Amino acid sequence: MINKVVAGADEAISDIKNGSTLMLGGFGLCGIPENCIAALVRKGVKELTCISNNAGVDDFGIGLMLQQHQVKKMISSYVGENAEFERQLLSGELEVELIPQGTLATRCMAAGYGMPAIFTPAGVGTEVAEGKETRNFNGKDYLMEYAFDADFALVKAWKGDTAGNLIFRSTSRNFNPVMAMAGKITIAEVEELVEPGVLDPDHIHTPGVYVHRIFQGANYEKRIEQRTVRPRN
Amino acid sequence: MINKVVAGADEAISDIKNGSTLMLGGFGLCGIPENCIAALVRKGVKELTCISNNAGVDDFGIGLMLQQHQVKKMISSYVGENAEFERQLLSGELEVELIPQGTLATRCMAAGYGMPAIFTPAGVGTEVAEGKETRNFNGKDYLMEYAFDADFALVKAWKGDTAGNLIFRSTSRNFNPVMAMAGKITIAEVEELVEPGVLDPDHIHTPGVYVHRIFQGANYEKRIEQRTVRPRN
Amino acid sequence: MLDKNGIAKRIAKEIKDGYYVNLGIGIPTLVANFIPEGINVVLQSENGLLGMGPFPFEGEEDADLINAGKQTITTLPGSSIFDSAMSFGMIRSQKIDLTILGAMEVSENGDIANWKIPGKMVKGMGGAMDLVASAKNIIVAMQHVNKAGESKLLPKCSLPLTGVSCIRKVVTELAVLDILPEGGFKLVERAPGVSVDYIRQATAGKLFADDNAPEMIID
Amino acid sequence: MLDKNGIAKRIAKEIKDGYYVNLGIGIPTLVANFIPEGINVVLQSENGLLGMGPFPFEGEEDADLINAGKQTITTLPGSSIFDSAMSFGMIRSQKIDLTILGAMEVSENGDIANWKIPGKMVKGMGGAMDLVASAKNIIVAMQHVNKAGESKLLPKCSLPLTGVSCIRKVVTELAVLDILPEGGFKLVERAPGVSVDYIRQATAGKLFADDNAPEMIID
Repeated sequence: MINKVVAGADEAISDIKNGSTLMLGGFGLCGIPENCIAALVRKGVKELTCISNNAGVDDFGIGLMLQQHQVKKMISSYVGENAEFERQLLSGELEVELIPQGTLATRCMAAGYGMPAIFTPAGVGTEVAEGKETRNFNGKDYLMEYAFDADFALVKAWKGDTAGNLIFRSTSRNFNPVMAMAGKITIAEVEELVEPGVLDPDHIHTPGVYVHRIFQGANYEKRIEQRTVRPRN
Repeated sequence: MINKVVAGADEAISDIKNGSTLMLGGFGLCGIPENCIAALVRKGVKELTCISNNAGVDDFGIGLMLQQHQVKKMISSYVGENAEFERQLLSGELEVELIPQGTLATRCMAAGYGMPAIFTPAGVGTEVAEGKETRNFNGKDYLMEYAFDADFALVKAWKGDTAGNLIFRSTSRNFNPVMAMAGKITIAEVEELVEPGVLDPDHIHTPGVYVHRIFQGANYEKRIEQRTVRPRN
Repeated sequence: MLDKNGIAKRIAKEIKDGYYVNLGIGIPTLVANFIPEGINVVLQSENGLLGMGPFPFEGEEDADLINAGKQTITTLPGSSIFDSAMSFGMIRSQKIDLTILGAMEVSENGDIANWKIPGKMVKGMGGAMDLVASAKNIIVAMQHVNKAGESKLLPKCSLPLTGVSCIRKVVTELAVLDILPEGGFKLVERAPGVSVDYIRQATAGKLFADDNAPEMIID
Repeated sequence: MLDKNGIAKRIAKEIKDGYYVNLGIGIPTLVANFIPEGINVVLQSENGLLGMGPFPFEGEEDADLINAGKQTITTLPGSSIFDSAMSFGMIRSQKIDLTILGAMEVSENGDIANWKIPGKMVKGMGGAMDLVASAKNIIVAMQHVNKAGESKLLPKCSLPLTGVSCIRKVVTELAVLDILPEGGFKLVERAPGVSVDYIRQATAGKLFADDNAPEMIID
């Protein structure tokens, strides 16, 4: 097997430059690449374009990068819950492109599957359709949407092996596998890094061929955005 | 959970009619829906269009349906190893549409993902491209290929639960998950049928929403086409 | 006049045995509490889960297990997990039988606006545009009038659209209304104690209302 | 002049540490036997496996574990299994570093024909059209001349094409040849004991051959 292991987050992201386009996995704060984000904040790269379903909260996730004014543009489906984000957006400091969540996921998949464009009905007849090609198939209109072109994908998995194979846990899977397939360089941080052969080949969600660098992350905070519980009887 | 269990193969395929379009999972003889094929032979439905990567061998797999002259048209990527197939093809009894294997898989996926068409470079400049729309993206030509439209998908899984969730074993996965997503009615036969909760949600390859009927198959022969071995030392 | 729970209760009656259902944020989430006993329904959460269970017991929250509203939840026996591309794949290929979501405005031809108010901070459409463009059966849960007393059931939406000609049923605090294929709201049921005239005055879009429209039966 | 194993051996020298490689049926399959020690290579089988291992020991064959040639095989520590759509997805998105496959004809502009002979029973293209249309680095393993003694390295393919302008290197029993971007075969190495003149006569397409082209070193 081919060994994809790097020492840690700082090494993994060392060639991310000002102006790079990044994909960041996660839904809300669930399954986000915490260690990579911390390393990006340490490195201080700026002018980043971030493709991520959400933009974190003020003091966690991509919000940490926003605080340091590292993000030039966000491509997301939902960006609430973030006062600093709103301030930068209203001041014109930050550019935001809002796209439907399924379109976001499918444009990632398209990149990973070598498909230059896909068709989706999402957004037909709305301002999302402006400037896009609309095409009718079997009586229904679809928008043509292009595959993303990202320099780096930063994903977070539960377990991974040194060959880059990844397994995600529960709904922290979300955008991570499709972004892992889509990055020109894919960096995976995992809670537990194991030797090849430990993971069952049938259980692997992301084959190692898609992963260029892998490391075991540390100090996962895994913050919960909406703690909802029910009483015991 | 919603219970998808039917008594067996005969009940599962009872509404497949003369002239239906079927998808059949499997690669070669690996991962084919043996019980459903046997039931189709018993039922004697004819004029079938079969979308399947291969056409079985003379006395197994889809070959059994060919012997009974049940197949009007095969849509496949490779149809070797079948003398009766060749006879029917040359006599004009059987129609064959050969398409690239990746195109076959992706047209299934497109149906399952609600995408009416996809773009692939496979076949550009060849006779496969005849009559198809060619489109250039970023300097490279692609063919537009349409999602399949199949009345039924017949797939074989290793384990399944009564809610229709499926897990495949090793390379018998192949076309099964993408066809399971693509059928208007999807019928799954499994080696082991279990209660909901037995399968780990993270291990499920095909979520039950895609599966309309499930049953535990019997007497799996799992024939090997090319038995290749190495000596012990 | 119904409260939010009343609207959710009435919508729950539209859910049939064997349905896969996607519930939006707000009133639609409450619908889960009123699904009739003995009916087998699977809830999809578009962040990648089929078979959404109730909130966890206190102390059993799992940060890796949330719904599309980012709430901690649980799985059920028979649940499955998948990635976001497959999740919207099954939405687009109409494997989800019923979608229930909120709206700011609905028009008499079935257009919906629920994601953007010009001049206000826009948070995004999330998965709403995908859901309304693909679902075969969509019910909108909404207030009939806004806080200023203006109808939200209009001849034409004034806000930026989420989807076009996609809504077929609306349940409000006042009424259940079908949207007719040829256009127009058809009064199906009145909320308890609400008159047809009251509904007529609260509906700006074209309304087809029989004076004998029945009162809804909720419990 | 090389035998099949010789061709496979020579091709194996093109494989670099860290490569993901797809091997076609026939001579390409033999390449796996000659991958240099100490080089980490992962073999992809397009039916859905990364990390193809050797044939199983007798009695350990698993009907559920085959390669694209339908042969029983094994996995290795670090293998992964996936469906056919993902398999061709990774091929199309050029995650496979090197594809080695056979051919009936190759033209001087890099066209390849390897799936159909008009008038004969056509078995199908399998995954070949996907592979040649997508791979960034393709080596063809083939005989230089057919049984009738006619060159298979042509100005233009006579058989139906598998792919257009996609082949960059050909290894035959006689030679290693690059296909130049501007068209034409460039002789890179001669097989042991084979003269440049012999190669010239066996090559119908445009050949650029230095009389001092080196002999290949295989072992």
